[in-house]
Amino acid sequence: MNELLKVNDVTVWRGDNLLLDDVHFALNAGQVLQVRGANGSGKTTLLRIVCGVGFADEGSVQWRGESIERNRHQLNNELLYLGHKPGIKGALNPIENLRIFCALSGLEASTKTDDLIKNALANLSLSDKAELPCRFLSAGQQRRVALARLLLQHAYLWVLDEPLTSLDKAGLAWVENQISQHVSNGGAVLLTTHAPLQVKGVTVNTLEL
Amino acid sequence: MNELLKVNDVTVWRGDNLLLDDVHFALNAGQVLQVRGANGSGKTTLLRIVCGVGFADEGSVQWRGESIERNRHQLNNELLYLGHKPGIKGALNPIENLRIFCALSGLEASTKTDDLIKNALANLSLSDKAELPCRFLSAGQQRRVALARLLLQHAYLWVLDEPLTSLDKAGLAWVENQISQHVSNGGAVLLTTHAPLQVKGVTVNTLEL
Amino acid sequence: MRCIFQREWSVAMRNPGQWVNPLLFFIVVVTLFPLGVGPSPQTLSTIAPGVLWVSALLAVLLSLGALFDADYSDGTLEQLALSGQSLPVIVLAKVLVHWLLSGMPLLLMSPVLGLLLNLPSQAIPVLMVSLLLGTLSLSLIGAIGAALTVGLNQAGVLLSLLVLPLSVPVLIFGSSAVAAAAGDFAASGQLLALLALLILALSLAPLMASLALRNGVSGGT
Amino acid sequence: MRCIFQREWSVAMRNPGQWVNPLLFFIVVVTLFPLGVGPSPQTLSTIAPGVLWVSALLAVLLSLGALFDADYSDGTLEQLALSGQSLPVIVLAKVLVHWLLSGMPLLLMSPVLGLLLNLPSQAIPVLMVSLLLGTLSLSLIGAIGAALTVGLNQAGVLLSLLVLPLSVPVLIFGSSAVAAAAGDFAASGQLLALLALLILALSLAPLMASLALRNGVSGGT
Amino acid sequence: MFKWIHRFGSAPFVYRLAGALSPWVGMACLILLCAGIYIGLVVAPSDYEQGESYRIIYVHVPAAILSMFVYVVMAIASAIFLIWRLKLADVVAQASAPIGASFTFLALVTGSLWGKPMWGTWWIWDGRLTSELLLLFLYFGYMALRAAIEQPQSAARAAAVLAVVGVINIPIIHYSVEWWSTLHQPATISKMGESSMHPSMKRPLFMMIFGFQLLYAYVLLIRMRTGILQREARTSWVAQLPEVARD
Ligand code: HEM
Ligand SMILES: Nc1ncnc2c1ncn2[C@@H]1O[C@H](COP(=O)(O)OP(=O)(O)OP(=O)(O)O)[C@@H](O)[C@H]1O
Ligand SMILES: Nc1ncnc2c1ncn2[C@@H]1O[C@H](COP(=O)(O)OP(=O)(O)OP(=O)(O)O)[C@@H](O)[C@H]1O
Ligand SMILES: [Mg+2]
Ligand SMILES: [Mg+2]
Repeated sequence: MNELLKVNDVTVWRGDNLLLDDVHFALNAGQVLQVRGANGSGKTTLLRIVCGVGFADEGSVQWRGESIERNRHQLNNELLYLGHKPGIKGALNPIENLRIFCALSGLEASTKTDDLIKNALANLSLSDKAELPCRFLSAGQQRRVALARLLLQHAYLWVLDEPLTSLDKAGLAWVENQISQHVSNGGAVLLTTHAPLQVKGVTVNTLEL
Repeated sequence: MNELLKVNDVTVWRGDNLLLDDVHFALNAGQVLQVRGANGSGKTTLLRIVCGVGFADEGSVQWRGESIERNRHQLNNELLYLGHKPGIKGALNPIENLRIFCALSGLEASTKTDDLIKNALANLSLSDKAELPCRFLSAGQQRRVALARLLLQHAYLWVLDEPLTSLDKAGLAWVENQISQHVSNGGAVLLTTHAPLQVKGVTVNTLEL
Repeated sequence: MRCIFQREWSVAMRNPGQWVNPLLFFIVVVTLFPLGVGPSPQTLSTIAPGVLWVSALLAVLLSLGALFDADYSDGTLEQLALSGQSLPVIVLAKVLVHWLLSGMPLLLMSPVLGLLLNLPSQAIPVLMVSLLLGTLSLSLIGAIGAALTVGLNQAGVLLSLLVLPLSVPVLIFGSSAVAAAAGDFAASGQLLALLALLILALSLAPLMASLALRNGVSGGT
Repeated sequence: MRCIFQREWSVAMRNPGQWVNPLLFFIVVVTLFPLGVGPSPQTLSTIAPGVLWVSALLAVLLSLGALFDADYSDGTLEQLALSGQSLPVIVLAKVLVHWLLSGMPLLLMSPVLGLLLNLPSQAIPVLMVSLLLGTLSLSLIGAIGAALTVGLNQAGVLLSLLVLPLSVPVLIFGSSAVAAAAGDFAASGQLLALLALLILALSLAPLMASLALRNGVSGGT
Repeated sequence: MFKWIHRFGSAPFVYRLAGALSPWVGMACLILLCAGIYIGLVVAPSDYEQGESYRIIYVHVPAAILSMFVYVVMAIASAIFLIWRLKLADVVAQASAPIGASFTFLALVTGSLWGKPMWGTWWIWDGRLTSELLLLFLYFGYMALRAAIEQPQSAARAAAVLAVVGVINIPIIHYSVEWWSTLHQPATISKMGESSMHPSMKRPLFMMIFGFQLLYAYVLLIRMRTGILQREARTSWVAQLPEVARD
């Protein structure tokens, strides 16, 4: 069986409200799951719990059949999380920022890695900004630098929280294309977005909150 | 003549690149102008210059026929600017945040103002979060709090930089509706957005960067 | 003005850390000194005016770093600069709230710390008056520094560099007023000088700070 | 490890303020003291060890406030916590870089400042050795505090509060080593104690700090 | 009047003017300094109290005077820049800061070198010394602030505000510090306020002071030229300059 991620009866209270009520789903290799819901319905909360950077009041999350608390190291190695905050250093340029992500995911610093990074940036039409500190980039350009990780880190599970924020049309198409390739290579994607999403050749499952 | 805003030959250099090259346009009462362009094409830069919180290398901006440098006070009183950063204090709740904006735009603190604020929040389906510190709100809810200003401040010119970020469908429709009302009341709107925008009963002019 | 003041007050009350911390910092630094210098009561009472004043200065100035930073990073500062209200008035309101929450508690705590450092008791009233006048001036001076460094990373320490030379006169008059009182001399000259500095700061600082803020907002992206 | 170290190094080099500023802060505070205490060379040389050590402590600890803050607010910390790398190692690399850029320049500057405060020249080598051992320990201790307060506003001053009590032993051994040397006594006992504290801090701090960080990240929204 | 300011403030004009003036100023400076040093170190008699060590005065005093002079120039230029938005005034202020800081540093170093034989210590917390040290901090603060802000226009205005605030403070620092140290320790170093000096010692001193002033003018002119080029790099007149077109 190819079941990668399993979320069992996750329940979260916020104040006096039941935000997430017995949420459960499974995500297998080759699947895309879009979590949908109005503003404030708990999408971000759920995604953070899945990644292990948020607390649930009840319920559990399993990765490859094991609870993520005991299996954190393996999950971390196979996960790519892109949240509301992109994790990009304003003082560093795109290449330096991506070098860090490469290093964190175990890629040696080398000219080969640098070439990969440059290709990824070219792919996102950021070649001419590759040496500019990221704080000078526009909102959409910063988001693109963060998205370049999709090309560099080899993770099975992508958890993307509104990855399309501030992207223009070309950026949107790029993300859809990446998702479709990732899934056809056997990866899994868990995402939220308020924009209409069209991933070629894949049915996007949805989970309504 | 109803010409409110006039932008003359604004030129901005960034590094060695000519980011904005002789941009010029006029905006009259009752018009919507959408600035369009790919990521990094200079939309935010232009909008900030129009509001007087950015430097242009050359060119000038006029409000009601006078340069905004000499006419800053009047422009400030008639302008509502909503940028990438929403200007919402995480430590205060939505009511307190909006009270500040009301005060800044010259509305007396009173129970009448408070009623206006509560109505605005109800209009944005935030009634039950009215007393919750904003840092607990979701991304879209925070954006909604900022957008409530559209109902409270009486400004002729709205300058909105990607106001639809993180909003769900209902939020999007709300913004479109507000814009259409504002324009039919004789206001003017200058905005950017990468999402498709449909404003009822108004032709949206566009400026390509 | 009243409304801006209320706004600042309510934001500050949500952050009790803002007023507890400078006070605790003051207490901790004053207690560190005897530990660093050694406990001889003789030495302590000689250096007491200086130590109290230097610690008060550091406590006020360091807590000032955050005066505009939060407003800058969440976009409030842009909105303040674009509002119809006068920016110097807004700055003044912020400074007064800051002082009420950081300078005032120091003032109230200072007699206890003075006694801890063997300061003669006749110097206590002068200590308090000098701190009253001095910390207000320091808050105003600090506001200029905070406005100049708004939105820069590592603003905290750059701020100290900009502001400390400006605050030297306050320190000198303040500590020498206390030292004079401790030695049973009249301190009125120094206190008058502090008052003059305060008036100068009150008239210039809000203007300079608001110039710097307007500029800082435009520099951001 | 090497790679994390390089990353930190390159971030830091982009921000020269990060290493120049603690040094300037140290210099400025040391300058303020004579202004507060009065210029008598006699008094100054008595309190010189204490003043130098207290200022060094403040300079190191205050510049530590930003150790994780930038990483927290731009989301890097989440990514570090989610990476396959060991968090204590990452913390250690960050602390070492911080020390190289803030502790080390202090160390190199300290002889000049010692002379400014009339410290007898035979105490200078001890001053430097004690600062070497001590500022390293302080950086490690400060990292725990910075990790505990990550993501809180006004963390700077709260941090000092958490960290200052922990750093008191370092201050006491450090300043008394210098005082002993200035009085022509042997200072080896105190220096050994500093070494012991350093070893303790090296073995515990990275672990504690990384625990605190993991917790701080999950608390965010 | 306004036209005149405009013409005088136009970048190409000033660039060329500075280029034309700088060799002459440089020559005059070189001659004066050489003569001053020669007369001061060789011709002037040695002091009967201090022996030869007094000769450091020929570097120390001019450097100390210039350190304050340059700050005042910088502050006036900054005020002009803030009020009339004259970009050239900012060029002057920016170009002056490192020069002023160097003079201040030089005054401090020569002063403390002199202090060792005179007072038996490198440093003493005297009023004048302290205010000179604080002046150095003001210069550092100005340069650090300028370096910390990336947007050139924004950096220029922030630094100008600081320079103006700083100059109000200079007399305050000066008098408070003087008053403070004499309160505690009257007349520690009455030698500082030299009243009468033999003309044979005074003449080279004035030559050196004037020479230092010319040195400042010379370095300022050169730095202004680079400053103007950096700011105007994109304009057509710069592109047409022979010295730029070559590479
Ligand atoms: C680090 C140590 C010193 C510093 C920072 C310093 C600073 C200054 C400054 C700022 C001035 C200019 C005063 C003015 O024009 O208003 C000055 C002038 C002078 N200094 Fe020093 N000084 C130092 C040490 C000394 C020493 C050791 C001597 C000799 C005993 C000395 C002798 C003089 C003399 C003769 C003048 C000219 C006074 C005049 O204006 O007539 N200085 N110094
Ligand atoms: N202490 C609290 N008391 C009450 N409600 C809370 C509290 N903390 C958080 N909440 C609510 O929990 C929800 C968190 O939502 P979350 O950020 O997961 O939403 P989301 O689905 O990602 O929304 P968006 O589409 O806007 O990003 C919000 O509705 C928020 O108001
Ligand atoms: N110092 C610099 N050197 C070179 N380019 C710069 C510099 N500073 C800013 N830029 C460029 O200026 C542009 C600023 O764009 P701006 O933020 O106005 O874009 P935008 O149209 O709002 O984009 P988005 O749709 O992503 O929000 C970016 O392309 C950025 O890379
Ligand atoms: Mg969300
Ligand atoms: Mg933009």
